[in-house]
Amino acid sequence: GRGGSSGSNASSGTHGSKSSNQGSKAKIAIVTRDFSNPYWAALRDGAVAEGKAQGVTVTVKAGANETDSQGENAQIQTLAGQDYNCFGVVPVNATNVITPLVPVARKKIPILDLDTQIDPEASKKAGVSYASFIGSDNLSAGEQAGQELLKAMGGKGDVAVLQGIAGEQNGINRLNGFKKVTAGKLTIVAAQPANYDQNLGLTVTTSILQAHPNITGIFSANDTMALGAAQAVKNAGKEGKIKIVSVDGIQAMLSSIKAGKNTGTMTQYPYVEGQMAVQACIDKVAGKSIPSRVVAPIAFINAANVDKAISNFPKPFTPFDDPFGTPKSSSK
Amino acid sequence: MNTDVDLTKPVAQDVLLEARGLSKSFDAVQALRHADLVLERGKVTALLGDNGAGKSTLVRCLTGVHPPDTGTIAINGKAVHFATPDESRRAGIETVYQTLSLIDDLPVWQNLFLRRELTRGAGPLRILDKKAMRTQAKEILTELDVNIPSVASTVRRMSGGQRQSIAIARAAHWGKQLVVMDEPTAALGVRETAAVESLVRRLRDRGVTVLLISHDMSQVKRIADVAVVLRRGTTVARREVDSVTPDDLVALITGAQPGDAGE
Amino acid sequence: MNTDVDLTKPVAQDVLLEARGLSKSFDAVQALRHADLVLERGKVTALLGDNGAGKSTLVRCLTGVHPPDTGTIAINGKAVHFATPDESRRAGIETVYQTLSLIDDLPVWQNLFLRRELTRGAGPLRILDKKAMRTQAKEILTELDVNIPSVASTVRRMSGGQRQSIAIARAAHWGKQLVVMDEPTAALGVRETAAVESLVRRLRDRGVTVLLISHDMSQVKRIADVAVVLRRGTTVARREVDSVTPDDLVALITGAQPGDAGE
Amino acid sequence: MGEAVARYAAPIALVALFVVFFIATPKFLTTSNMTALFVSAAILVVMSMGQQLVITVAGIDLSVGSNLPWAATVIGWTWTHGWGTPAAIAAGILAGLVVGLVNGLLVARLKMADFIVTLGSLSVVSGLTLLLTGGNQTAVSSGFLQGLALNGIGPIRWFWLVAVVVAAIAAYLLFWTRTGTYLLSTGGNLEAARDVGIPVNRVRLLAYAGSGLACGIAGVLFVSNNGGSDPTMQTNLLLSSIAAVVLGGSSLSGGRASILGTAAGAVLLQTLLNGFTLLDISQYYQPIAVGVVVLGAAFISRFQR
Amino acid sequence: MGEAVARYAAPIALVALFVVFFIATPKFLTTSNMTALFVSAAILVVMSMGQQLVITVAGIDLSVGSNLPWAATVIGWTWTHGWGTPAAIAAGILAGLVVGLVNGLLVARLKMADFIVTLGSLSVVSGLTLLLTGGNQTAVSSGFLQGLALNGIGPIRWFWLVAVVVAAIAAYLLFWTRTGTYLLSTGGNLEAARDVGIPVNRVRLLAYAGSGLACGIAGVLFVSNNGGSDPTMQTNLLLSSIAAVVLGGSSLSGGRASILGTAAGAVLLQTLLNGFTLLDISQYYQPIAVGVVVLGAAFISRFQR
Ligand SMILES: Nc1ncnc2c1ncn2[C@@H]1O[C@H](COP(=O)(O)OP(=O)(O)OP(=O)(O)O)[C@@H](O)[C@H]1O
Ligand SMILES: Nc1ncnc2c1ncn2[C@@H]1O[C@H](COP(=O)(O)OP(=O)(O)OP(=O)(O)O)[C@@H](O)[C@H]1O
Ligand SMILES: [Mg+2]
Ligand SMILES: [Mg+2]
Repeated sequence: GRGGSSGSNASSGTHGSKSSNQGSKAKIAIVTRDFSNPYWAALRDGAVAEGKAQGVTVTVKAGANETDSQGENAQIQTLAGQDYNCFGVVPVNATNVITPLVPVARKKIPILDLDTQIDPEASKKAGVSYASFIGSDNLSAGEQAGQELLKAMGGKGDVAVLQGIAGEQNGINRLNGFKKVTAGKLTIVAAQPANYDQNLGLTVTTSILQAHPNITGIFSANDTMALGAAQAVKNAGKEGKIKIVSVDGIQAMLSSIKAGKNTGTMTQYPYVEGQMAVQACIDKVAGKSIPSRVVAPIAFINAANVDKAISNFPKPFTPFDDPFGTPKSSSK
Repeated sequence: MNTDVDLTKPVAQDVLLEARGLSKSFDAVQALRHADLVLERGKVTALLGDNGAGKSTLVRCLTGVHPPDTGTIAINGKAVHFATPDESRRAGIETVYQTLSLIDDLPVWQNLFLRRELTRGAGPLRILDKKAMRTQAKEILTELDVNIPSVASTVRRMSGGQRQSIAIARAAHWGKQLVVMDEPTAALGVRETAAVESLVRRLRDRGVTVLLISHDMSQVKRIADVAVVLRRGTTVARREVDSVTPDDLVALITGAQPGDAGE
Repeated sequence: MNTDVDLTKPVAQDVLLEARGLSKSFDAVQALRHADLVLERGKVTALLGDNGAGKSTLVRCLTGVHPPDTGTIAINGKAVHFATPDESRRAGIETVYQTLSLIDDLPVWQNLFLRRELTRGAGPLRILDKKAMRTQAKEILTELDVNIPSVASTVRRMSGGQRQSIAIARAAHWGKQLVVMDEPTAALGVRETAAVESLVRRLRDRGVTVLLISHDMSQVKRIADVAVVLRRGTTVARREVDSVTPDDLVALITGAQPGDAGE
Repeated sequence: MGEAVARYAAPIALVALFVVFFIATPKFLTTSNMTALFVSAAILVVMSMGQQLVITVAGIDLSVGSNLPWAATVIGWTWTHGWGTPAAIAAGILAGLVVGLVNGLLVARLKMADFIVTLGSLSVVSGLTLLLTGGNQTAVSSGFLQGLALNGIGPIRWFWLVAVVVAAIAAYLLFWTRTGTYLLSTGGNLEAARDVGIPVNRVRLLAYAGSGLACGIAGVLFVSNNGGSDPTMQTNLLLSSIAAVVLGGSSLSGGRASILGTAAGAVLLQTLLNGFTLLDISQYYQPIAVGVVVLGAAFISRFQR
Repeated sequence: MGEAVARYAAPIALVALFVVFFIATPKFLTTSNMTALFVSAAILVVMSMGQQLVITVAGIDLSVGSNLPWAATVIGWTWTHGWGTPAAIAAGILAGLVVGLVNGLLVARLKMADFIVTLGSLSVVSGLTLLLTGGNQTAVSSGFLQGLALNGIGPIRWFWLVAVVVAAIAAYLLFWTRTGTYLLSTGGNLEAARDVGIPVNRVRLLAYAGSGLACGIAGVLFVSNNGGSDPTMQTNLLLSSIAAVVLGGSSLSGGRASILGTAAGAVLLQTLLNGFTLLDISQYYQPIAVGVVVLGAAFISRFQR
C-alpha cells in the first residue's frame, strides 16, 4: 500500500519518498490530443507535476493537433510496446484509441479514460475496459455556462454561438448542454464554426456582428475562440454590451476576464485531471480499487472570483471532492 | 487571289495525302491562310518557307496536334479528322516535330519505343520487355550511325544533335505510310546529316512517303522529288525539284519570284 | 598523344582568348579531353565537330556555365576564372547558347534587354524604362530583318526560327569584345541565315571577335577566317579557312584526315 | 476575349461573388460590413504577396503557416518583456524576415527542394514559437497596435493601407524594376536566366526573404487585430495564401505573377467566409460552398496559357 | 557516387535515423517497437503511393486530406446501416475512388489547375463527410477490421502486407507496364507525350483515380485502426503524404518516381514520431527535431538532377 495517503487530505510533500519505497512502482503513460491547445498542456503539466511529487515516472505524449487521431494512435502503439504499467488516454473521438489499446488491455495493464468518454460498447466488443473515467461532464458544463450567460443577459436576448471543429465531440456536447437550458429563453441567431482558432473566432465574430448587431450574448465552445470573439466585440466598440461565456478556463482567459473583455468561463481544471490520472494509476498499480467514474470539478469563473482563480491557477480555488486525496493544502 | 491554278487539282494520279484550304489562327496571329498540300505516294516532298511562314503549323494540323480552323484533309482519297496525334499515328503517320518530343528523364531506348512498347506475357500481367527494347534500340541507332554514349542513359543532357538523331530514328523506324520531318537535320553534324539523308532515301525505297521541312536548298536538291513553298501561311508554289535551281527556290520563298497563286 | 604541335603555342600575335588543356566530365561521359582553343582578335573562328564532340561544352566552359575540371583560360593574356555566366558577360563576352536562353513568358523586348535593362530615375526608385526598351527593341530586330508579329508578344509560341533570331539579335547587340554563337542559324530560313551571316561580318568589321559553331561547311567557308576542329573532346586541327576546302574540313571532322595532334 | 476572362478570373469571380451576396442579403454591401471584410482580409493579402514572390520564382513557401505565429509571438514576447511597441514591432518583422532568409539560403545556396525546406522550417519554427513562450498566448495591449486595427485616416483604415502599400510595393518590384524581371526570369526558366547572367541564387533568396518579411508585417497586423499572439500553427492561412496566388492566375511552375489577381484571390477567400457567416450557412454546408466557389474560379481561369 | 547518394537519400536517411535511435535507446530496435512502428506507418505508406502517382504526372493531390476521412466515414455509415463488413469496405474504397475520378476529370478534361481543383475538392469532400453523418463519428466494431489492425500471418502483420502490396502494385504499374511509361512521360513533358500519341488526359485521370483508390484503401486501414470514422480533415496526413514523395526523390514538377524512396520517406516520417516518443523528447523540441531531420534528408538529396 501507499501508506496513509489514500482518501485522506495528506499533504503532498511526503508522497514521493513514501511511494518510492513500495514494491510495485507505477510507470505511467498518458496520451492526449495535442499541446498547442493550452487545455491539454495544462493536463500534461498537472500529470507531470504530480508524477514528480509522487516520485513516479510519467510520460505525456500527444498528436500533432486537435483532430490527429492517427498521430495519437501511433503514440499509443509506440508506448504500448514499452514497459508502462498504467495508461491514461484522452481520445480524439469516441473510438479512435480502442484498437491500439487492445494489446495494452490484453497485457492486463490498467487504462484510464480521460476527459472524453470512449465508446463503451465498442470497447467491450474489443475487449478493452477502463479502470476509471476521469473527466469533466461537457454536457453539464454547457448547461451551466448557458445558465450563467442567461443570468448575465438578464434572461433574454439574441445570442451567437461559436462552434468548434465540425464533428469534434466535446464541442458538440457543450453546445447541446447550452441549447438545452437556453431553449425558449435565448434566441440563437447565428451558429458558425471557428475551429477552436482564435483568429478565426475574431473574423467570424466580426462578420456575425455585421449580420446581427443586436446580439447581447455569445457562447463559445472553447476559450480560444472566445478570446477572438472578445477582441471582435472590442473592435466593434461593444465591450461590455455583449456578454461572452465559454468553456475551458485557460490562463489567457482568466486574464481576459480580469480585464473585463470576457464575461466568464466554465473552467474544467485539466490540470487536476492530469493530477488525478497519476494518482489513480498509482493506486491501481498498488492494487487498490479506484472509483469507476470520477467527474473532475468544474466551476464558473467571472469577474467576481477571477482573482482567486488566478492566484490558485492551475488548481481549483474551491474545495472539491477528490477520491484520490489530492493535496488541497497546496492550494491554500 | 486567283484560285484557278493547278494547286487545287490533284497533281498526280497516286496521291497519298491531300490537304485543301487549311487555315489556322492563334489569337491575333493567322499562321495558315487556305494552305494546300498534296503528297504523292512514295515521293519525298520538301516543304519550304521563311521562318514563321507556317510550315510547322501546317504539319501540326496534318497530324492532329491542332485541329485546323477550316479546310479538309484526305488520305488515300478518304477524308480524315485527326483529333489527336495518336489517331494520325495509327493511320501510319510518324512525325519528327521541331520540338523533337523526347521525354528528358526517360532513357534513350524508352524514348525510341514510346507508345510502341514491346511487352511480354498476357492480359493485365503483361510487362515491358525491357531487354528486347534495349537490344532493338541499339540496332536502330547503329543503323543510323548515331554517336550516343549508351541507350540506357537519359536524354536530358544529350547534345542537340544527339537528341535530334534519336527523334529521327524513332520516326523512321515506325513510319509505315508517311514520315513527316520538321527540320530534321537542323542540329546535325556533317556525318549525321549524311546519314539522315541516306535514311530518307531508304525510306523512299521502302515505298514510304516523306514530308520534309528544310531550310537547306542543297539538301532539298539532293533528296527531295517535289518542293512546296509556303509564304505567310499560303501555298504559293509547287515544283518538281529536278526542274528548278536552288536559287529559284530561294526566290520563291522570299517572294522575289511571285509563285503560282499570286499574292 | 603527341602534344608537341603548334596547337599549344600562340598562333598569332594578337590573341584575345586562349584556352589550354580544358577537360570536363559529366559522370561517366568525358565531354572534353585537354581541348585547346585560341581566338585571334577581330577574326571569326569556326568551331567544328561531330554531334557530341564537345563543342557546346567547350563554349559553356569558356563562358562560366560549367567550371572546367582542368585547364586554363586567358583573356588578353590574363588568366580568368569565370564562376558564372554573368562574370563572362561583364568581361564583354556575349553568348548565344544552343538552348537560346529565352524566357518564354516575357515579351520579346524584355528578352532582348535581359540583364541589360534600361532604367529611369535614380536610386531605389529607379524604374524600368519600358518605352525606351520597346522602341530600341524594334530597331534592333529591324536591323536583323526578323519576321516577328510584335515586340510586345511573349516568345512562348514563336517559331523555332523566330526564337533563334531573337537570341542572336540580343547577343550581337550587346557583344563588345567577343560574341559566341552555338549553331546560330540551325533553325533559320534562307533569308534569316543570310541576315545573320551579314551580321557576323558587320561584327567583325566593328572589331568584335566571333566564335561560331556550325555544321554548315559552306557557311564556314563564307564567313569564318579560322576553323578549329574538335573530335571526341580534343582539338585535332586548326586551319586558315582560305587554305582548305569544305571537303578537307569534313575529313578532319570525321577523322578521315588525322589532324595535327594525332589520335 | 477568352484569354482576358482567364487572365482576370479572380477579379471576375470576386465581382460575381459580390453580386451574389448583395442579392442574397442586404447586410453584405454595407459600409460597416465592407470595412470589416477588408480589415480581416488585410492579413491574408499581405501574406499572399510574399507567397506570390516565392511562387513567381517557381518555389513554394509552406513555412508561412508557422512564420506568422512566430513573428506575432516574438512581438508578444518582446512587448511583455518591456521592449516597447516600436522595438517589439521591429523585432517581429525581423523575426519573420530571418525565417525567410534561412529558407532562401537553404533553397538557393544549398539547392534543396523548396517544398521540403519550407516544410522543415514550418516544423522547426513552430517548435521555436512554442519554446519562446512555453506554448502560451501573450496579450499585447499596446494602444498604438490597437489603434492600427481600429482607426485610419478618415474612412480609410490603417489595415487597408498596409495591405495596399504591401501590394503596391510587390507590384512595383515585380513589374517596374530590374529585380522584378529577374524574379520572373528565374521562375520562368532557371537555366536560361543563369545563362544570361542573372544571379539566380540571390534572386531566389530575395523571394524567400520577401515572403518572410511579409509574414513579419502580417504578424504585426495579427497582434494588432488579436490583441496578442497565439502560438498555434495556421495551416488554413498557409493553404489560403497559396490558393490566393494560384486563383490569381500564377502557376506553381513559376514565371508569371499577377498582383491584382493575387489580391483579388485573397479577398475572394475572405469574402466567402464573411458572406457565409452573414447568411448563417450551416457548418456542414460551408465547406461545400467554399469548395464550389474555388472550383468555379478555377473553371474561369482554365483557358489560360 | 554523389548521384547514387542523392537517389537513395530517403533510404539512407532512414537507415541513419535507425542507427541513431538504436544507439540512443535500447527500446527502439525491439520486435514489439518495430511492429508498432510499421503498423502505424502503413496508412501513410498507402496514401503516399497514391500521391506518388499524381506527382509523377506533375500534379498534386490535396484532397487526400479529406478523402481519407470521407472513405472512412462511408465505411462507418454503411456499416452502421447494416451493410455488413465486406460491403462496407467495398463502399469505402469506391467512395475514395470516386473522389479521385472527379479530381481527374476536372484536371484532365476541363484543364483546371491541379492545386486549385484538389484544394476545392478537399473542401467539398470534407463538407460531404460532415453531411453524411451529421458531423458525428461512427463506431465500427467489426471483428474482421479489428483483426486487420491487430493480427497477421505469423509475425507479419496484415497492415504491413497491405502497405507492401500497394507499393508493389504501384512499382509494377510505374516501371513494368506501358501505363507506367505513359505516366512518367506525361509528367516529364506533357506536350511531347501528347505529340507522340500518349492519351495524356486518360493518363492524368488514371493518376488521380489511383490516388483516390489509395485513399479508399487507407480509409479501410484507418477505420480498422481507429475503430470507426472521424469526419475531421487530416491536414497533417495531407502534408506528410506529399513530403514522403518529395523526400523520396520525386520532384513536384513530375516525370520521375521512386517507390522505394517514397516508402522510405513515409516510414522516415513515422520513425521520427516513434523515436522521439521513446526518447521522451520534450514536445516543444519535437517539432524542431522533426524539421531538422526533414531538412537533413533534403540536404542529402540536393545533388540530384
Ligand atoms: N501555338 C501557337 N500559339 C500562338 N502562335 C503560334 C503558335 N504556333 C505558331 N504560332 C505562330 O504562327 C506563325 C507560324 O509559326 P510556325 O511555327 O508554323 O512557323 P514555321 O514556318 O515552322 O517557322 P520556322 O521555320 O521558324 O520553324 C508564327 O508567327 C508563330 O509565332
Ligand atoms: N550537363 C551535362 N550532363 C551530362 N552530360 C553532358 C552534359 N552536357 C553535355 N554532355 C555530354 O557531353 C558530350 C558532349 O556534348 P556537347 O553538347 O558539348 O556536344 P556538341 O559538340 O555541342 O554536339 P552538338 O553538335 O550535337 O550540339 C555529349 O555526349 C553529351 O551527352
Ligand atoms: Mg517550324
Ligand atoms: Mg552543341
